Amino acid sequence: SPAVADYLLGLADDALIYTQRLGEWVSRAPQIEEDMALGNIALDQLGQARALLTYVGSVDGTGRDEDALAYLRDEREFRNVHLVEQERGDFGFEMARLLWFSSYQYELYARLVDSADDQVAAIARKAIKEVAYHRDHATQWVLRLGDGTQQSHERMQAGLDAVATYVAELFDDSESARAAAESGVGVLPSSLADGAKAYVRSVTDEATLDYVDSARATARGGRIGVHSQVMGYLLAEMQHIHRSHPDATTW
Amino acid sequence: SPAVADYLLGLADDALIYTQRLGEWVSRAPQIEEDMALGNIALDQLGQARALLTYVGSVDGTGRDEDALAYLRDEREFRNVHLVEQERGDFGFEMARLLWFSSYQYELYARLVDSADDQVAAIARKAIKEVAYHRDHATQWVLRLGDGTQQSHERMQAGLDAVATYVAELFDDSESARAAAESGVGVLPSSLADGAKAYVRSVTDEATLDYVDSARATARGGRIGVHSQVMGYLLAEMQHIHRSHPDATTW
Amino acid sequence: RGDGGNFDELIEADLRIEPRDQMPDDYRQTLIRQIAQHAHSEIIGMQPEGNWITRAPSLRRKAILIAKVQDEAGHGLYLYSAAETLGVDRSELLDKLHSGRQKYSSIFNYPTLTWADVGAIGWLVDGAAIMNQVPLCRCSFGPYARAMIRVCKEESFHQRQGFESLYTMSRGSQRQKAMVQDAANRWWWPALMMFGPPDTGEHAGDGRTAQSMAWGIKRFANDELRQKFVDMTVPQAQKLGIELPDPDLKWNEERGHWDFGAIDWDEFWRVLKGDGPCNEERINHRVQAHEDGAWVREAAVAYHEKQQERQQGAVA
Amino acid sequence: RGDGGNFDELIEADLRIEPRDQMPDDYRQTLIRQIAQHAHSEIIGMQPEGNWITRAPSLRRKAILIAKVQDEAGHGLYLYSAAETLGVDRSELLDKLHSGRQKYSSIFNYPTLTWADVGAIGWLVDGAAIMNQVPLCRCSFGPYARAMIRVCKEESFHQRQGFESLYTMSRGSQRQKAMVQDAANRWWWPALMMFGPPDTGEHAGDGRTAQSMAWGIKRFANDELRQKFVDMTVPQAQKLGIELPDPDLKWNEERGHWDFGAIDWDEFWRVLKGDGPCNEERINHRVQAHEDGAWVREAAVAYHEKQQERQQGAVA
Repeated sequence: SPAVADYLLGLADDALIYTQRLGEWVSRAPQIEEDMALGNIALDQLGQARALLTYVGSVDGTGRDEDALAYLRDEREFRNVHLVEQERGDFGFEMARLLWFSSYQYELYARLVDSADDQVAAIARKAIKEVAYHRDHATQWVLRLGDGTQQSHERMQAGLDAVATYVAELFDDSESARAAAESGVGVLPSSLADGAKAYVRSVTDEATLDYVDSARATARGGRIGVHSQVMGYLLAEMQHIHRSHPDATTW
Repeated sequence: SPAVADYLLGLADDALIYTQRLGEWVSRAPQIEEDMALGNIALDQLGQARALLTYVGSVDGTGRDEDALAYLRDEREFRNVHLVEQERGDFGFEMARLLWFSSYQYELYARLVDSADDQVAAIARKAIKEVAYHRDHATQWVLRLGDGTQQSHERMQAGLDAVATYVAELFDDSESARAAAESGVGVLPSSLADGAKAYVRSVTDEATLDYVDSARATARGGRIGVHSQVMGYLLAEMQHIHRSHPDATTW
Repeated sequence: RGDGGNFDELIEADLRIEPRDQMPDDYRQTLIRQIAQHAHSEIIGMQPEGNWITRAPSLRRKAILIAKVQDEAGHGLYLYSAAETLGVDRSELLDKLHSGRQKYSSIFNYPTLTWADVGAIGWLVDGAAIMNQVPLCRCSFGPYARAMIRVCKEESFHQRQGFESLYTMSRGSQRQKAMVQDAANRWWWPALMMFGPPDTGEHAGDGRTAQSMAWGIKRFANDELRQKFVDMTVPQAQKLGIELPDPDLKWNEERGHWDFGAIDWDEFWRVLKGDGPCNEERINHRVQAHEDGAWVREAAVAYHEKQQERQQGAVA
Repeated sequence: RGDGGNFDELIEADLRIEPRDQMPDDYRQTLIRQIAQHAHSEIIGMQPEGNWITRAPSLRRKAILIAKVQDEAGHGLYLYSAAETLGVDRSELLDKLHSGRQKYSSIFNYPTLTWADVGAIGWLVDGAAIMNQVPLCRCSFGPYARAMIRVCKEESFHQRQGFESLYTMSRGSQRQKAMVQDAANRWWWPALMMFGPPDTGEHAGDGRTAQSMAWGIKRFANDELRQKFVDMTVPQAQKLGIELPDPDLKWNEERGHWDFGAIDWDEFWRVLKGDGPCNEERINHRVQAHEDGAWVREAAVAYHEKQQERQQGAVA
């Protein structure tokens, strides 16, 4: 159904857009090992995005391939949450984002392995292993930064605080999500909140950091294509070369 | 001739690309008067760019209009100098860039009013008045910042130092420029150097700043489409919406 | 102060209060708050449209847009100057904006998601602003009234430009048309909220309206202006060939007005209290610019003082 | 040190020197410099290609590119580790890179102007690098030789991917083909310079070559490797249907090699000395990343120490 395709597009776009932000870290990380690790996470996310996009294109009736979906949609047609589109901040911000996002994705894929849709279940089986690593990676860094130096403690806390605005949207039940859950293909995002929040809290507790999952302003609208200001610039960068060659059939 | 068109395209692209960087200042200037002033300078530069692009499209035999030239060329086809494409820095950097660029443009248009090409002469007659104002505006700020506080003195000097890398390219005689000068349409950039440098030096002297017009590395290649890394991102942003609507015939 | 005319007599005669006139402190404070909020709105209002300067899809539209945003900066300046005649200064007002003690119009807490939003802001937001502001040209406080005359003239130019931009797109490609419709869908209700809460009923505001009316600051009730705006705008939407996102919108022959549906006042209050899509972004952007520029402003002051000392030295 | 084999005997027998073996200080210093420069080149080399990660024109190419740049980081790590066996540490070497006391390959001071440059780097730059590096797999210093075996395997994979990317474009649209030609025009000469100055004549280098050869660090002369590279690459260019930017390029039946034109060694020395198109950009980018990350590295150390104290506390 269109709603289910829209739901899956949300998962795909989360991964695709996060790949963009992670890709910006490559050659800019605090140490070379981390250039590799963030590159690796970006690759995993890109792999998930490609699998999901390809599947969406086959079920939404448009027959679009992964590149048509990634490069030829406009901002209003993207379905990702605001968290993943936010500009690259410092490493503390990135680890806060990764901790929340991977904790969310971990709960998500842990449930989607039982999806009524075999393709979705297969994608989830592969993704769950990757995401477990992402979550572990974020956890290790949040512990080190939270319980490292005074400065790192403060910056890690600032990262968690900055990310808090975007947490609620991860667990918001869009209309499409409800339809997808009803059909057994997807799961209700709200049902993932307890698990993800408990995990994040366990990490922030051990890291001597304050747990925070809400803020004065709450991001909303990503799942219906209402994005924050930075999204247009991200897409301009991502799509420019592809769109500049409308006559190119292959790369 | 193609060389003359290429020369004029260089002038047009300088103005167009600088408009992009100036446009980024709007709502980000140190005071509201300056939001207005930088917006005003951006508008003047855009006006020059449009007049020149339109003329280039009519003489280069392609019949492209200003938008085709601005939005549908690739990075390698842009002919602007590196100075104007550099990322927005602090206000000191911007005033250093504006001082050099307007001093160059002032000498340029002062000569082009006598161009053998009536259209070019007409564009220059309008532009020279605008550019005189830009140069004066930069001058006032360089004086205030150079002879203001200790901090502003240092930051203004840092701006002049940072810009020095890009100065030589302004006065470099490209093949196209030589052809344009020979035909009487254009002028040799190298012949503008003495005037522009003397002006800048008079300002830095009064502002108690060190005059500097060269650096360890010298920017080169803009006039043959070899740009610095930031240029691709600038164009992605500038062209994205236009390129996203290949079927739109008017805006 | 106090060497001017008598406040009550001037108000009674519908004459202008000028800065030299004595005036009740409440009147002064009400005006400062209102003019400052208005000025802040112009300044913050540069952001949603400024967001598109570098991406405008044609050079002609880029030029129009830069000029428009520049005008907004100009409006901010007139209005801060008008406020300064009441004995405050701009930096004080900006501090209050930055720290959240003074507000700006909530409309600017909505994002500009597509290029058509630039046109929609001109058409709907400037349209609503003019509707609010034209009566202010007759405001009892002279400097404000005079500033508004100039502002309204430029705003109405912007409004026509916005409409013209949408009109051009509405005759363009399918995707351009869809952009126009989408922009109207998103800006219509926030534009209606620009007239403020209803004058009566459970969502009504703080009741300052009556006093402002008595003082000749406000001339029409919120709901009255809102209705005028709807009546003006519906035919324009028809001309654009779009549908406004309100199933209850229909012509009421009896009233001689367009009926329209219920406004989501919960959203209004939520955004006003800080939880809108862009509240933090707007203030952070503004504060960042202000802080980044502090050294420049300080240098300008220091330079000015040095120059004065030098002149005095030369004279002495 | 010194409890291992005899250096001259090992070299004589073309056996590997291992870190525990005694070795002349010059040998050690030469290796440290060479391995460090090689490691730095991998790290700086992430930038010109990394520049295209966010803009890759297809998702498949984006994935290939991220993986490739990641491999470069990995190569940097193996090489720093190899250098560390000689008694220096990575942070010391990075400091020397950042302050300009150690170099990286000048090839990375050229900009990547179009997407085709990513392919051209794979084809030409990695191609030249492999030509230089394959002999290093037999280098007399064991850790370096072993690192190079792994590096070369991956580089040759990258080289094929680069060629394949260009080959795909060369069969694509006119503009794609033109991009390939343009990239080849710009990367051909800098790639030839990667083999270093000529072994003889006015442009010859500092004469360290003979010593490096005697020590089994270097196996072939620069000009010899350069010729091998040209001979290998010309047929590949033909397969791509492009023309290499050298009018003097022609097959010499007698020599059994391709003749090629004069290299602009002035440009080579200019770029090497800092006045290349991107020298400052590359170092600034690298230093920025390093400085931005200082607090993170410090935190990791502090955390590690705390953990150790806690463990000791628990044991005690």
